[in-house]
Amino acid sequence: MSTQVDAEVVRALEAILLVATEPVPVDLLAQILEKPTKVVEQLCSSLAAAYEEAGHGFQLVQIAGGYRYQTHPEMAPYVERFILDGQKSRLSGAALETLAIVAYKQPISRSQIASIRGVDPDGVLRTLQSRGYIDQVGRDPGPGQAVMWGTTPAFLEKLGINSVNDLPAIVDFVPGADVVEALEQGLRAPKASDIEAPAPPEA
Amino acid sequence: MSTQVDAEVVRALEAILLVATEPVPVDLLAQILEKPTKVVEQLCSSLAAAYEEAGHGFQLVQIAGGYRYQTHPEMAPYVERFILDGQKSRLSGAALETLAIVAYKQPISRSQIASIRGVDPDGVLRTLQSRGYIDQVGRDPGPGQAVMWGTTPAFLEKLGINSVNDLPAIVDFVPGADVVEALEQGLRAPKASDIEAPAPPEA
Amino acid sequence: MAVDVTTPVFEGPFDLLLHLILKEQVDIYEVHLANIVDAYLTEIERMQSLDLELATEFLLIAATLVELKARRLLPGREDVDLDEELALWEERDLLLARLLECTTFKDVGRVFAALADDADRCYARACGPDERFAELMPDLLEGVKPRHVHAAYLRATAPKPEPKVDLFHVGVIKANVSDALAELVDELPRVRRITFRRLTADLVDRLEIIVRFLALLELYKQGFIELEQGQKFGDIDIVWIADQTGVSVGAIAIDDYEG
Repeated sequence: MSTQVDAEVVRALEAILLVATEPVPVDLLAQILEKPTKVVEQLCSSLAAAYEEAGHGFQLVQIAGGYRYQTHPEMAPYVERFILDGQKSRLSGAALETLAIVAYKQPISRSQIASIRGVDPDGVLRTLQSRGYIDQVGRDPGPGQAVMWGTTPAFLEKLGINSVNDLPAIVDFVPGADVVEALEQGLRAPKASDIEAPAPPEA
Repeated sequence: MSTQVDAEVVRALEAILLVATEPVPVDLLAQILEKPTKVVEQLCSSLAAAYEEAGHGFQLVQIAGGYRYQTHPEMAPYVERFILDGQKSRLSGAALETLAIVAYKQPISRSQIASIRGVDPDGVLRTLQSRGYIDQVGRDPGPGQAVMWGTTPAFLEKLGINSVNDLPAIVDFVPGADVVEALEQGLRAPKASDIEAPAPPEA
Repeated sequence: MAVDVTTPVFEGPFDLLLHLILKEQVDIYEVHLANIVDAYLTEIERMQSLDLELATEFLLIAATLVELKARRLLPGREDVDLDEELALWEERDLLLARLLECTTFKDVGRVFAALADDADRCYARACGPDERFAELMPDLLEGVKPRHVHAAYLRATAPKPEPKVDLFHVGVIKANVSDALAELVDELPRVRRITFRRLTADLVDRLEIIVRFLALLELYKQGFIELEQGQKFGDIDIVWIADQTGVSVGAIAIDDYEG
């Protein structure tokens, strides 16, 4: 195999490993790159050695049956300082809603969540997964084999419950007073006071 | 500053950016690394250039007010094969136009947007807000206290730019003389002398 | 949510005018006035009881156009009232200014689309710190109780208050093939190649996705696009193959799928 081709495969390896949220098995990499497993294994291990040699602040390591990027152990003090200083410490409203949907409807696919929330949930799912609150619990047996999500034991523990059945039951939904009012409001013709003068046109 | 020290700072930079889940502002990096912001800024930008030069499958980019690692655009086909569920959502023409108006005229009210686009913008505004690309940034101090809209960091990330100042100048988009003339022509009420026989009425 | 995808063929009066004047390369007087008025009326109907201010504006623009056109059709009128004439020109200038602003932002929208398409090809690292740092990570669920999760679920699944009057026209989903076609002939020449999944990633309503699909079949039938599907249930690739970029919707005869 030519070096030219190898270089392209290495770039693809780097890209895939960069976005992976858990160790990627060599088999899977080989399949995506359409190269023999042995070749990919070889490329991964030379890449890891090259990073170490170049003295990067990150490493490519083989762990839990796959390869992943992680920070160099010597950089731990900086990483710790960053985590303590630079991380948000509250779940956003959107994230909590998504977590709630997963908790009540698990197992549930990304697209099912999207259709309930009306927005693309990818970013939020990643955050929730990286915090260990949800995880992939299987694949939809149907066409497309979508990844199915569910909550983790850590989630139950944080909430102080034994099982998702301990969450308050969902009864038939009755809209709250605020929702009813907002709906009504939406149907009402605007009051004169709500209407602004149109902006003067600019040429 | 010695190269030795720089090398250590660069390693720390790499480690911090590797664990970050959103763009990290240079200020925050400088604070954690205990280096002047200017130095860190300089190191980040050389690091980004070095990656590009070395032909890695990832990039370091300045986006939405901070630095982040991302995959190289040329590797998109491989990455997309890996993240099966990772399709990014796209924006409709109406949404893009509205976003353009908000981006250049922020803060701007709903009715100001309506008067530029000539259509009711509520649905589009709701979509853009639920995607996180725009948000309410205040209220008009005038009568009616209309909600004012502005763009968010998520908008900058979506467009791959660092700040709204990086948007192309609006004057570059003001239609050229030919378009203005065509519009003028189209709307001109003819002088009697210009008029030949009227176009035959069409069915 | 469904709102910005059920785009009418023309997004309002400015869009229609811009289209008529610029894309069709005709002057407004050669266009059937009836078509303009019809389009306006459709718009107004669509927005019924939604926004009086805007509806009024439509009427004003329509009236100006009618007036302008009427003058063209009545050559050599000598008895022109000067004040009326001036008022009309003022109206016309205002209209011109607004058309220019509208077309400016339409162009910016296209640039935004290109920027977003480029940016979409890059995927951010979002893995976060590995388990060695788990203990340091602030607990985002600190203070969150089961009842908060319950409340969040109710919030997420509650019918969204939509300040739209669609409730009155129960069950009418405003998606039709010609609207979808209009969007596609604008969009596909620009992106050239796209997967169906990506094309419809924006859509939530199943019906809208189906309508989009029917519109694609229509374009395929007429030779504007090529469709490829590598494997069963695989992504469908859509490739724009027509030469013309400025295909007008009106030029595409479509079967009527509606009703």
